[in-house]
Amino acid sequence: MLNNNKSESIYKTIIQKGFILLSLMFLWELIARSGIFNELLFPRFSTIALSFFQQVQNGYLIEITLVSLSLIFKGLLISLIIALLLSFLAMMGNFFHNLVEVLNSIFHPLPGIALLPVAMLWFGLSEASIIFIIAHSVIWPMVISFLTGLKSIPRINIEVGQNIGLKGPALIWGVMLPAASPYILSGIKIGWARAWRSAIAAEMVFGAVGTAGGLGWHIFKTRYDFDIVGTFAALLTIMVVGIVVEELFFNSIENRTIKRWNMIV
Amino acid sequence: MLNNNKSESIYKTIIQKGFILLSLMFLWELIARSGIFNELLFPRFSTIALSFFQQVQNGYLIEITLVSLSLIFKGLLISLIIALLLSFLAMMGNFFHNLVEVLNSIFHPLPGIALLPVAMLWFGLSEASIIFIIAHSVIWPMVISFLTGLKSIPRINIEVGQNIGLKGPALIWGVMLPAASPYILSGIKIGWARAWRSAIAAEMVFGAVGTAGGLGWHIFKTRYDFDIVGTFAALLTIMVVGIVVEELFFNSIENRTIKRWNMIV
Amino acid sequence: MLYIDNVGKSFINNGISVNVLSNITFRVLSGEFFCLLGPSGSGKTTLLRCIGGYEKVTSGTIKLNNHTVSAPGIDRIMVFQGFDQLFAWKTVSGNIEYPLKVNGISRVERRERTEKYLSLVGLHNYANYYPFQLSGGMKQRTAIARALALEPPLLLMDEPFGNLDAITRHTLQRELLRIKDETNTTVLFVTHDIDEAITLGDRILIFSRQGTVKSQIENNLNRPRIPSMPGYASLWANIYETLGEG
Amino acid sequence: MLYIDNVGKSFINNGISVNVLSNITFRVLSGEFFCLLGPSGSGKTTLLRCIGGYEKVTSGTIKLNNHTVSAPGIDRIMVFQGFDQLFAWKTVSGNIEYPLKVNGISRVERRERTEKYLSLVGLHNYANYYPFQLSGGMKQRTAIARALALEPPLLLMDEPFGNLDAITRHTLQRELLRIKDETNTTVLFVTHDIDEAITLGDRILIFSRQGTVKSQIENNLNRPRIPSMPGYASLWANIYETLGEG
Amino acid sequence: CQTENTTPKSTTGGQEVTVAIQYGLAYAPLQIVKEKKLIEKYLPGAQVNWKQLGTGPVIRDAMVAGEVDIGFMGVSPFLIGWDKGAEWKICIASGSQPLTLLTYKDNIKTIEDFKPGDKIATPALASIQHMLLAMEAEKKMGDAHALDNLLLSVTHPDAMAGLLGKKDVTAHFSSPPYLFKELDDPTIKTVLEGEDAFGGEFTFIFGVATNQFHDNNPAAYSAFISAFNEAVAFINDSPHEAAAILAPQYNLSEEETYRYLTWEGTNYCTTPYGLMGFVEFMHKQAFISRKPEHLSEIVFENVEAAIGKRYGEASVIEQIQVREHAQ
Ligand SMILES: Nc1ncnc2c1ncn2[C@@H]1O[C@H](COP(=O)(O)OP(=O)(O)OP(=O)(O)O)[C@@H](O)[C@H]1O
Ligand SMILES: Nc1ncnc2c1ncn2[C@@H]1O[C@H](COP(=O)(O)OP(=O)(O)OP(=O)(O)O)[C@@H](O)[C@H]1O
Ligand SMILES: [Mg+2]
Ligand SMILES: [Mg+2]
Repeated sequence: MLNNNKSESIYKTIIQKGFILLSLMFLWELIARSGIFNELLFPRFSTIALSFFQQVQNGYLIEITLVSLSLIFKGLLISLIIALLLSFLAMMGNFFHNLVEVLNSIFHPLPGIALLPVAMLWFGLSEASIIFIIAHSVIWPMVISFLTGLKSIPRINIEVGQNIGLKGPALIWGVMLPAASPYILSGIKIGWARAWRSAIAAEMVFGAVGTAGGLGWHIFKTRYDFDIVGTFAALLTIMVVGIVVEELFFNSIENRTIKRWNMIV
Repeated sequence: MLNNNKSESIYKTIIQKGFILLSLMFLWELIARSGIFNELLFPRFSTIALSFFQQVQNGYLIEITLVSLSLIFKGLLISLIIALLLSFLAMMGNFFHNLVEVLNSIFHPLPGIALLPVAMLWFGLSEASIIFIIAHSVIWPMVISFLTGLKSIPRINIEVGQNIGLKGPALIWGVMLPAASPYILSGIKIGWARAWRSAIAAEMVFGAVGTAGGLGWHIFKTRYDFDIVGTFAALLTIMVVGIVVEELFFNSIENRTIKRWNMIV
Repeated sequence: MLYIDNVGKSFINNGISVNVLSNITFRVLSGEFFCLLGPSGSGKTTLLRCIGGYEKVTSGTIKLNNHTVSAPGIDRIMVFQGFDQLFAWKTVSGNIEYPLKVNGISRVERRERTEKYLSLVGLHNYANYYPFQLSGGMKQRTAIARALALEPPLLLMDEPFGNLDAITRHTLQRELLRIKDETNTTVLFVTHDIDEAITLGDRILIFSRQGTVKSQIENNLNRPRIPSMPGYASLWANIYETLGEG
Repeated sequence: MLYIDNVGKSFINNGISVNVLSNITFRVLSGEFFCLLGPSGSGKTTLLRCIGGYEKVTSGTIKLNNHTVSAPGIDRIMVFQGFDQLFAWKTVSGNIEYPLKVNGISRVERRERTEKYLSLVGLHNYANYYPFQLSGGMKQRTAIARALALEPPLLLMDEPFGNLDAITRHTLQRELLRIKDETNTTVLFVTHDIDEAITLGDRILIFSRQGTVKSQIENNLNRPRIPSMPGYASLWANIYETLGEG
Repeated sequence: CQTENTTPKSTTGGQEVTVAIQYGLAYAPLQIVKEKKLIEKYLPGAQVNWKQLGTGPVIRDAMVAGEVDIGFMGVSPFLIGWDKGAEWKICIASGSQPLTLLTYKDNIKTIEDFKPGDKIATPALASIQHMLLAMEAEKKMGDAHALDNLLLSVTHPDAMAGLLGKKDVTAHFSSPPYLFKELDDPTIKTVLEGEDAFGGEFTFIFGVATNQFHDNNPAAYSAFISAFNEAVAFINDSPHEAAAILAPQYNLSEEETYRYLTWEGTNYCTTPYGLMGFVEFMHKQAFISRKPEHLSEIVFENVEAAIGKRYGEASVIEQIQVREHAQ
C-alpha cells in the first residue's frame, strides 16, 4: 500500500509522466474527432497544438506568458511574505491568533471581484490592482496552510529550539520553518496555482491598455473573438508552465528537503 | 512565544473576536466618513448594515444565500469525495501518484473560465455546470493538502495499522484519515472558502441557473445597477456566513478532534 | 516455527549501500522465549522489522510456519521501540480496544480484555487519557497492553521495558512469562539489558556491532531466576564478555 | 545553586484537575550529581520540565542561582526523554553543531567540539546520517552529545541512557562523570534504574507513585562504584524497598 | 437541467423554445415578452424556457452547444460568430440606445485630442463601441486603428467608476443606464455620439436564432417573432404601462424606468438599420474574414422581408443598411 518513492529512479517517473501526458492528449484528440461535441467549442488537440507552436515560434505566446508570469511572481512574493508574517503573528498570542482567524474567515471567501472597487480606489487601473487581486487570492489559503503547519509542529522541536537559546525570528527561521516545511511547501504550491488563476481572471476583468496584455488578456480577447483554438492554445501554455514548474521547481525542492529528511514519504 | 489555547476560555475568544469585528466595522465607517474616497465607491458601513438588515428582514438575502449555499454544499461534497479518492489513489502506487501529480499540475492553475465551454458541452445550462466549476476550484487545493497530509503520516502509525490487520479502505478510514486530520481539515477549510469564491464567480458568468439566482447573480445585478450598497450588503452576507461557519463548524470540529488529541496546539 | 535463514539487509545511505545485517541464521521454536541482545545500532530493530514484514530483506529468507514472510500480519504482533506507537486520536483504552474490534472480537469480550490488560500494566486509572497526557513509561505500557490483549501466536517485542522502573519492570516481566505460558505464545524479545535477557530468555542470541550473530546461548536456569542463584553470575559474565569483544 | 521550594503541579484532565507533583522541596548544590528516581508516571519528567522552564508550576517556586525560573534558557540544557528530540532536517553532526553556532561559537571550535563529542558517543562514522536513518539508541546518543557539546552549567537529563546496551551505557556513564568533573557542571539526572542512580548520584531523591518526595539518600560510596563493593548491595536493597513501598 | 446535451432541445418537442435573456434595459422588449407570456399567446401550449445568463460569450457558447435557441447580442459578436462558423442568423432586430463617448478632460473635444497615456474604456475589443470608435478614427485620423493603443476593456460599472474617479479612465464609451448617471456629473461631457461616428442611424442589438431551431420549429420560431413584435409595439405605444411592468425587474422606480425607456436616442424597433454598414466595415478592417454574398446568409427570411428589396434602386430601408460616410 505504502509506496517507497526513494527506490524508484527519477527516469521512471519522467517516463511515466510523459506517458500519462501523451495519453491525455490522445484522449482529447479522440473525443474531438469522434464528433460528439461541437468542434467550435471542442477543437482537436492537434489543431490546438499547431496553433500553440505557431505562436510559440513567432514569440507571441512567450511574450504574453512572460507578462503574466511577472505579475504572478510579484503577487506570489508579496503574498508569501504577508502570509508568513500573518502566520507568525498568529503564533505570538491569543489576540493575534483570533485576529488572523477573523480576517481569514472574513476575507478568504470573498470573491476577487468584490475587491475590485477597493482595488480601483487604492491602486487605480494599474498593475498594482492586479497584484492586489492575486495577493488576495493567494494569501488566505497560504495562511491556513502555514498556520496549520506551525500549530502542528511537534512541541519538542520548539522546546529544543528555546533551550539552545533561540527566540523570536531566530526560532522561527531556525526551527519552526523547517519543522513546518511540508505545510509550507504545500501552501506555496497551492498559492502558485491560485496565483495563475487569479492573474488570468484579474487580467480579464481589468483588461489591458493597448497591446501590453498577458495571457489572461489574450484569453479574454480570443474568447470574445470566438477564437476557441486560440483560447485553448493559451490554456495549453498555462498547463505547460504548470508542469514545468511542478517538475523542475517543486519536485526538486521536495527532493532536497522534506523527502531527504523523510518528513514525507 | 508558544501560546496555550487550552487554558483560555472559549468566552474570552468570543469576546476578543467580537471586539476585533467591531473595530473593523468602526474603521470602515471612519474611512468612509472621512471622505477621502468617493462615497459612490466606498459607502459607509452603517449604510451597508442598514441595507443588509432590511434585506435580511424581508427574507430576500436569506433566500438567495440559501440558493448559493446549496450550490456550495453540493460542490463541496462532490469535491471532498473526489479529492479523497484521488489522494488515496495516489497513495496506491507510483503510477497513480504520478497521474494525480500530473493532473494537479495541469488543472490546478487553469482558471474556471477556461472550463466554461467544456462545462457547457457536458452539463449544459444547468446547475451541474456551476457545480462543475466549483468542484474544479475546490478539488485541486484539497488534493494537495490531503496528499501532503497522507504522505507525512508518521510511518509507525501505518505500520501499527497494518499490524493489527487493517488493509485498504479500513486502513485509510481507521488510521490514515485520523493521522492526517490536521491536513484534511485545513484542506476542507480552504475548499470551503474557495467554493464560495467560485460559486459567486460562476453565477456572475453563467447567470441565474434555474429560476432563482443566488448571491453571485445578485452581486452581478447590483453591480450592473451600480447599486454599490447592495453589492456590499451581499458581500457582508458572505462574511457573516464565513464567520459563522468558521466559529460554529470548523472550530468545534477542531476542538473535538485535533485540538483534543493535541495534534495541533 | 520461525526460520531466519541467512538473512542480510542493507540500506542506501547517501548513495552508498551499507550492510546492516549479514548472514543471520537462527530458528525460534513454538512456545519459546527467545531474546535478541546486542549493542546499540547492531541491527536488532532492523531484524525485528524484517520479521514483522515492515522491511524487505536484501538476501536470505524468513519463514513463519513454512510461509515466507512478505507483509505485516496479525499473526505477528509487534511492540515497536519508542513511545510514539499509540494512536494519538484514541484514549488509552481506545488504543487497546480498537485492534480487538478490528479483529472481530465481541464487544463484551473487548471490554473484558481491555480491563484485564489495563490493570495488568497498572493503568486502570488512566483509561480515558489521551497519549499526550501520559508519561513515557505509561505510553510504553499501553503499547504492551495493546499487543498482549490481542493474544497473538508470535509476539515481537522491541525493548518494551526500556523505560520502566525496576519495580514495574519486574512485575511486567513476571506477567509476560505467565501470559506466555498460559496462551502458549512464542516471544521474540529484543533487549539491551543483560539481566533482562537472562531473566526471560530460553535462548539468547547475541549480535555483534556489525550486525552478525556472535553467539547463541542456551539458558537453562530454573525459573524464577534471581541474580543470587547459582549459575546466574557466570552466565552474566559470559554474556557481558561476549558483548564487549567488539 | 538550584532551589526547589514546595513545588506543586497539576494538569487539567477531562475537566478535572489532577495533582501530579505535590510539596516537592530539595536543593541541588553546584557541581553535584543529583539523581531523581521514581516509578513510571510519578512526575519525574514533569518536574524536570518545570525546572527547564517548559511548564509553569502550579504552586511553589524554582530558583536557579537566586533567579526564579520562568522560561527555557541556555543555562539549563535538557536531554529530553525519548527519541524524537533531534531536528529531522539536520544530520547527526548538524544537530550537534547547530546549537553551538546559535551560541556564537567559532567555526573552528564548533568543528572540534562536534568531532570530540561524536567520538565520545561512538557516532563518528554516522556524522552525515539523518535522524530517520538512526537506531533508537543512536538518536539518544546524538541528543546526549548535543547537550554535552554545549558544556552548560546545569545539565537536565531525562533517562538519557534508557535505551542503551550495558556496554555503551557504562562507557557513557564513565564519560559523563569525567566531563562533569572537568567542567564542574551540575547534573540533575532522571533515571528509573537503581544501579544507575547508585553508580552516578551524589544524592538520590526518590519519588513516590503519587508525585511526592519519599526520601532523599546520600550516596557516599567511593568512585568508581561497582556492585561488588561494600555498601553497594545494602544501598540497593534500601532503595528498592523504599521504591516498592507504594 | 439534464445532460443529454448532444441532441438540441429544440428538436425534441417542436413546441419548445429556450431563450437566453440578459440583464439590462437594452433587453426590455424581451423582458416584456417574458412577463406578458407573449410566446404562449401566439403558440398556446408552448414550453418556454428562459435562461438568465450573465455575459455574451456564455450565450454564444450555449447557442453553439445547442442549449439555447434564441439569444440577443450586439451586431459584432454576432458577425464574429457567424464568421467562425456558428450556425445562426438574425431573427429580429431589437433596437438601439444612445452610445456616447464621454470624458472629464476639458481639452478633449474630438477624438483627435486623445494623447498617449489616455485611456478609453469600451466593454470589450470588437464590441460595437470599439467599432464606432474605429469608424470615427478612420474618418478623422485616416487610420481605423489609430486609437487601439488607448483602448481599455472593462465592464461598464468599472469604467463608470473609473471615469467618475477622474483618474484612470479618460473616456468611456457609455450606454444607458451608466450614460445617464455619468451625465449627472456636470464636469463630464460628450466627445462623440455613436450615430455621428456611424454616419446615420443603426440598430445594434439583435435577436439571433440557431438555424436548427428555425428549420425544425417553424411554429415556435414565428410565435417568438410575433411575440417580440408585439412587445416592441407595446413599449412604444404604452411606455407607462411597460415601465410599470419592467420597474420591479430592474430595481427602479416607475418614473425612472419610464425616463430611461423614453430617453432621447432610445429606439425599440424590429427593423434593422445599418446592418450591412457594420458588415462592410468589419470586413474591411479584418474583424471578420468573409462577407455575406447576400443578406439571407446572415438574416432569416422575416428580417429580409422587413428590409425589403426594391428592384431598380434600393428601398429606403435597404439604403439605411449601409453607412453614409463609408468610402
Ligand atoms: N531507514 C534507515 N536508513 C538507513 N539506515 C538505517 C535505517 N534504519 C536503520 N539504519 C541503520 O541500521 C543500523 C541498525 O539499526 P537498528 O535500529 O536496527 O539498531 P538496533 O540494534 O535496534 O539499535 P538500538 O538498540 O540503538 O535501537 C544502524 O546503523 C542504522 O544507522
Ligand atoms: N500534558 C499532560 N497532561 C495531563 N497529564 C499529564 C501531562 N503530562 C504528564 N501528565 C501526567 O503526569 C504524571 C507524571 O508524568 P511524568 O511524565 O512526569 O512521569 P515520569 O515520572 O516521567 O514517568 P516515566 O518514568 O514513565 O517517564 C502522569 O500521571 C501523567 O499522566
Ligand atoms: Mg532498536
Ligand atoms: Mg518521564
